[in-house]
Amino acid sequence: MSGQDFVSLLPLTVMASAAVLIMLAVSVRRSHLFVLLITLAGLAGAAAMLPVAAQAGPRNVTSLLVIDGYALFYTGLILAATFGVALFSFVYLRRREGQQEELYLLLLLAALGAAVMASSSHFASLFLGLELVSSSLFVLIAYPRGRVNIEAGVKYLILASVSTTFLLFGMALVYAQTGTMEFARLAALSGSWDGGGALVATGLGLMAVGLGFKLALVPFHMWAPDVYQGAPAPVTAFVATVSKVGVFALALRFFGQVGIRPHAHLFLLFTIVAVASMLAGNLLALLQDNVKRMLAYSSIAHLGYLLVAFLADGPLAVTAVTFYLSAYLATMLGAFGVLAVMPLRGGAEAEAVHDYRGLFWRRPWLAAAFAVILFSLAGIPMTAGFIGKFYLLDAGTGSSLWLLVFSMVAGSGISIYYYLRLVVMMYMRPREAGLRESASFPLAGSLALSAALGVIFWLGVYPAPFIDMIEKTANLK
Amino acid sequence: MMAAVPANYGLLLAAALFILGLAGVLVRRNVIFILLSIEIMVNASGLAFVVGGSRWRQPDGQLMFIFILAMAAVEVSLGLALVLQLYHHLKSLDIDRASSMRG
Amino acid sequence: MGVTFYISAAVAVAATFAVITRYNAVHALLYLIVSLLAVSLVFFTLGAPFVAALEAIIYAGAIMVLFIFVIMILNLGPQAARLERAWLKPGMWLGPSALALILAGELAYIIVSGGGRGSAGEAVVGARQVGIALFGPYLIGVELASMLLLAGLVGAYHLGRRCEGNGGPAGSGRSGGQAP
Amino acid sequence: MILAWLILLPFAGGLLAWLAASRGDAWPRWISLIALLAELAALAVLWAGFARGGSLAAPGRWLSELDLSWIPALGARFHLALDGVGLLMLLLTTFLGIIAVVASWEGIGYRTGFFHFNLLWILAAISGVFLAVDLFLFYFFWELMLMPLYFIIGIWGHENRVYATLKFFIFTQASSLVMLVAILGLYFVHGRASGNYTFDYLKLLGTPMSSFTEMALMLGFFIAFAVKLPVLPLHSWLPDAHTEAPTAGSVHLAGLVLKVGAFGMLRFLIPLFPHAASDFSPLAMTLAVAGILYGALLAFTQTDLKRMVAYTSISHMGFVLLGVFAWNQLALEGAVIVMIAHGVSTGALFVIAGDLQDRIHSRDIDRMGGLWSMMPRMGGAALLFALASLGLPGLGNFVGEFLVLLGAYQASIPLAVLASLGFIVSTVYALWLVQGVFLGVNRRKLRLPDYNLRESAVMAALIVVITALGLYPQPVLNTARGAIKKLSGYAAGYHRPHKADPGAQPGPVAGVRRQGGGS
Repeated sequence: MSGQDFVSLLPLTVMASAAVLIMLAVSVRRSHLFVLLITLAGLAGAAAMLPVAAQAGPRNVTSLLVIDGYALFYTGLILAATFGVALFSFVYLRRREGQQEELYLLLLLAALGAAVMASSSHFASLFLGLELVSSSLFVLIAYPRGRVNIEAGVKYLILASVSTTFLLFGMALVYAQTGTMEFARLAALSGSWDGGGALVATGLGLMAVGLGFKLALVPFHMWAPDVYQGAPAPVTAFVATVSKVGVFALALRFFGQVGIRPHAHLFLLFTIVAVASMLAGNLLALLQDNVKRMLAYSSIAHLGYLLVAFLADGPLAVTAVTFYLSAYLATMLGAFGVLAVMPLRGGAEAEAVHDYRGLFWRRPWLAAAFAVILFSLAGIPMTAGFIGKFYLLDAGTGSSLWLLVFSMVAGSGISIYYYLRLVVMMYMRPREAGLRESASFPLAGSLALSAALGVIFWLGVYPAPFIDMIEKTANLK
Repeated sequence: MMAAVPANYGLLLAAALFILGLAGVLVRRNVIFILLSIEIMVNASGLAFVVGGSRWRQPDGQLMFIFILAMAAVEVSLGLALVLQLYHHLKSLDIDRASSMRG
Repeated sequence: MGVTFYISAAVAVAATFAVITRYNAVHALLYLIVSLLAVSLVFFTLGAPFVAALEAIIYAGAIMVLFIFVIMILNLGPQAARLERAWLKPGMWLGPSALALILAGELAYIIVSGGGRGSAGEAVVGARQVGIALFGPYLIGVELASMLLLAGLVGAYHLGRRCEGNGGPAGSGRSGGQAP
Repeated sequence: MILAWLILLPFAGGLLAWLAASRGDAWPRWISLIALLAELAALAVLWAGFARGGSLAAPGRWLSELDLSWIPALGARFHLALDGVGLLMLLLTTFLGIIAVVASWEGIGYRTGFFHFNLLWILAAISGVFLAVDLFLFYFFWELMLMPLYFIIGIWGHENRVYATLKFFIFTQASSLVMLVAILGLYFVHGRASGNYTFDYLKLLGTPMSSFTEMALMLGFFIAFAVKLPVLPLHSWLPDAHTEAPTAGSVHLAGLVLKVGAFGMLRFLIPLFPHAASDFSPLAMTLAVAGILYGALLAFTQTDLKRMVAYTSISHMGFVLLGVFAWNQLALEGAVIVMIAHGVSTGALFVIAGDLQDRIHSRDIDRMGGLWSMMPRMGGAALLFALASLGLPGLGNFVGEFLVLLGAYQASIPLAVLASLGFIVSTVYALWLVQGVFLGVNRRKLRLPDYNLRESAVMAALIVVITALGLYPQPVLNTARGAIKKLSGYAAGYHRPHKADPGAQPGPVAGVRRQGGGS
């Protein structure tokens, strides 16, 4: 490794150092605020290192990592989202007892894992990044250690571990057949899997299943609603955004290099998964009375939408996916941020739909923010979701994937119903005294929420500079 | 004690162990047994990597096994810690009873 | 000497089968250790002595000890085995094992028919080569593994702390109001 | 740049109104009123300028245009352009906006800031729809229009508002998503053929494509426009939404939102897909006539005042659809006049219905009766607009509907005859309305105040416009003429000779064919 390699790795190094620093700080004295500040400084520092790393140019750092514009862009997204999650966690934990500092350490490690996934060019780094995220999440999901949290943690542990073994076994089959674990060399061999094509394809299929589990695509989605409901709201935000963005960035790079189109049955598999996710996700979301479960199913559907562009050909696809993921990230983060700063209901999170009844009259700004977020999820203009959805449909029609395009249209038609139901709930006249108001609106929460709203509006009204940035930095060529 | 066997046979063994582990995960309700079955699957995947490395005479397969080992250690320690907590709350290890959420 | 491979493979499969069918957790665990040792032998025959040693020491040794530890804490004695027997009615095996058999058949077919024609275990890749690779091209992997272990450490510490009071710490209020 | 200000003014006014609400309920009202009066003044100045400069009559050129870069990666530009029809629609929009603000001066008891915010944002989005000539921008405004309207009906609406809003929103959303796919389809068809990927309307005109593609894309647009218009099988959201909306919402819905569908057909559907539209015209015109008769008949059977007016809307908008698909100079001019006249007259009827509801807290015609003696001013206004609605010569609706019938007669005689039956049915329901509400016996011994100064002023403004339109429509026709000529020019292929296909096509097509290149 040369000096330049170390420069390229700076963002990752800073994140890891911040985690270690927290451990040292905690061993001296426990202070919630101080640990939060270290976390935020670490994330901001890592973000500040992104341009430095970019100047070192796209390069392979050993065969495990490739630090190019794409990786750095996604690392930036991950850092920004983790920043928001950390702020929401502060608001959330301050109102609860127990030891809070470990959460930030694990958040940093999980974000590091997601960033490694976005930069990985080798099975080993893929696997280690993924495990870093999953292992941190086992604990984060069960963090307050209440009964529901623990149940969700155990469920996630079992299903995530099983899916990891699928991924591992698939990778092993591919490796045994091709003799390499580097994406680029696999792609180069793509044409010449003599006789063993079936084995490689099986391996790729198993890998797809493993990644599909992590993305909670139908039919590998059964963990999502329970985990979304059981995890504390800021962690749910992390599960819904950072971990999925990391996995999707990886999947886009890997399958983009190896190519899906040549493998007809893989393409078919992905198409079925996408259609099923869009339709089942939206239909099941209709039935939910719990906001977190509803958002879980809705995020399943959104990942299905993403597959539309994922399966589309051409340079448009990567831009479309990246744009949509950024929009989705800001929106979902905002949604769970609202849940995290909502007034408590008897010590528990306000997660039932009827908890939101009349919110508009009691907390107009919070309700307006949530309404904007729901509109963005539904894809109404002036929000990021609108441009994002347009982009995906653009990519889909451009590749004439009509089945996917019309499933997406049908799915988002259905989705409007349940998003709007929540908006309707919010501006109904309150029936009861309502939830206990917290004394003041927490500063950290409103900062993060306003930032998310700012991004939603910015990407919805004048996305040109952002698209420009994506096209300049995050292209895979 | 070298034995040049067809690489396929090694993979077959790995596949057999993997499937046995999968069956265990599907059938068992006790969380401890589920974790054991997952360990079987993890180990089978590691075996497949070693077979691959052996076929190509590379150290890479063994390296992956070492990483898998680290991951297994982490997973088992966290898993067992969660199991203890679950037992504390439920007084049972039945995974089906861990269902206070509507599915 | 291919015989060693076949014998260990047979032992591994048989022991693993025993693991998933036992009712007593300690018995199952012992069978799993046998299975792991058999796999360790397979590694050895495949020319991977270093990981063979790791398998025996870390997997069969250290990790399994964790299981024993927890089984002892939870005191999963004979009555737990009876409960297990009651849960595992023969009918429960039907669906999963049919699925597993189908999958196994498919995998076997693909591996046998489509798999590469190379052979394994023709050369020894020893500890020296593994070490050079580990701290050469895979250095970042080692660092990441250390981060992974850190996550495990901190996480296990957090989860493993004794629960203050009765019914757990912060979350105790939730579990009551939560369940619908 | 003036075009962007026409959109920005209500946008900014809405935001300001919301923010100012904390200072008192009067602030948002005055802010909205001033913003809209300023907008109207700007439009009037523009109109006078164009009229004096003579640019209204010249076809083939926009009156004013603005073209800014927006999202280059998508090929979307912030491209606005104004023609005569658009100018008329903007005038109507702003006028009805002012009416809505003044009419709901006292009716909105809570959250006035947010109410006016929504009110002005609807107007801004609708102005955007009338101005956009980039399909992406058009779609942007098209979708944007729904959200504030949804809030207006949902928050300040009547008893059954949740059901009505959901129905309204899902109908319009689902249909506009179909249009979105059609827009994207057109974008790619054009991009593949020319190598230039753009959403620009002018560049997309005359895109070569197979007749199947053209028909599919045209139907995608048609469904979205037809839901808004509404065309017969897609109309069922309208009575519910109208009935549950507060007065301002009903005025916006009837006066503006319905126009957007018709305007979309005029500006986009037929010029972009002339051949497919021509092939489709017999069916569209049949649907139009069915709508005219169906709406009128159902209006007659309603007992809910607002619901009744809503059904008359369906009937009137049938004339617009008929005029658009007949696509000749007379019919198009008629359609434009009907759009304006219907906006004014139906808007007025909804204001009256709202005023009645404020007074007696009911919309049930059976519970009214004999109100004339107490409220001669309201009764007089209601009579006038009922007469306008039935098509009395001398009032705006008559001019428009008559022109449409003349135009449609050139295209298809049987349909024109059937459509004129609508006149008869509408006479029945209009008189029934006046009879039921204002004449007869005041059985419930209601004692109600007549119109006060503010309400009288609203009615007076509406009456002046509808009468002027009926007696001297020439300025309006002049304004629209250049634009209509230009539109006819774009759709050069509309009246192409059909391939011989005997038997498959019913009578009306023969009419279309015979009419030839008449425009």
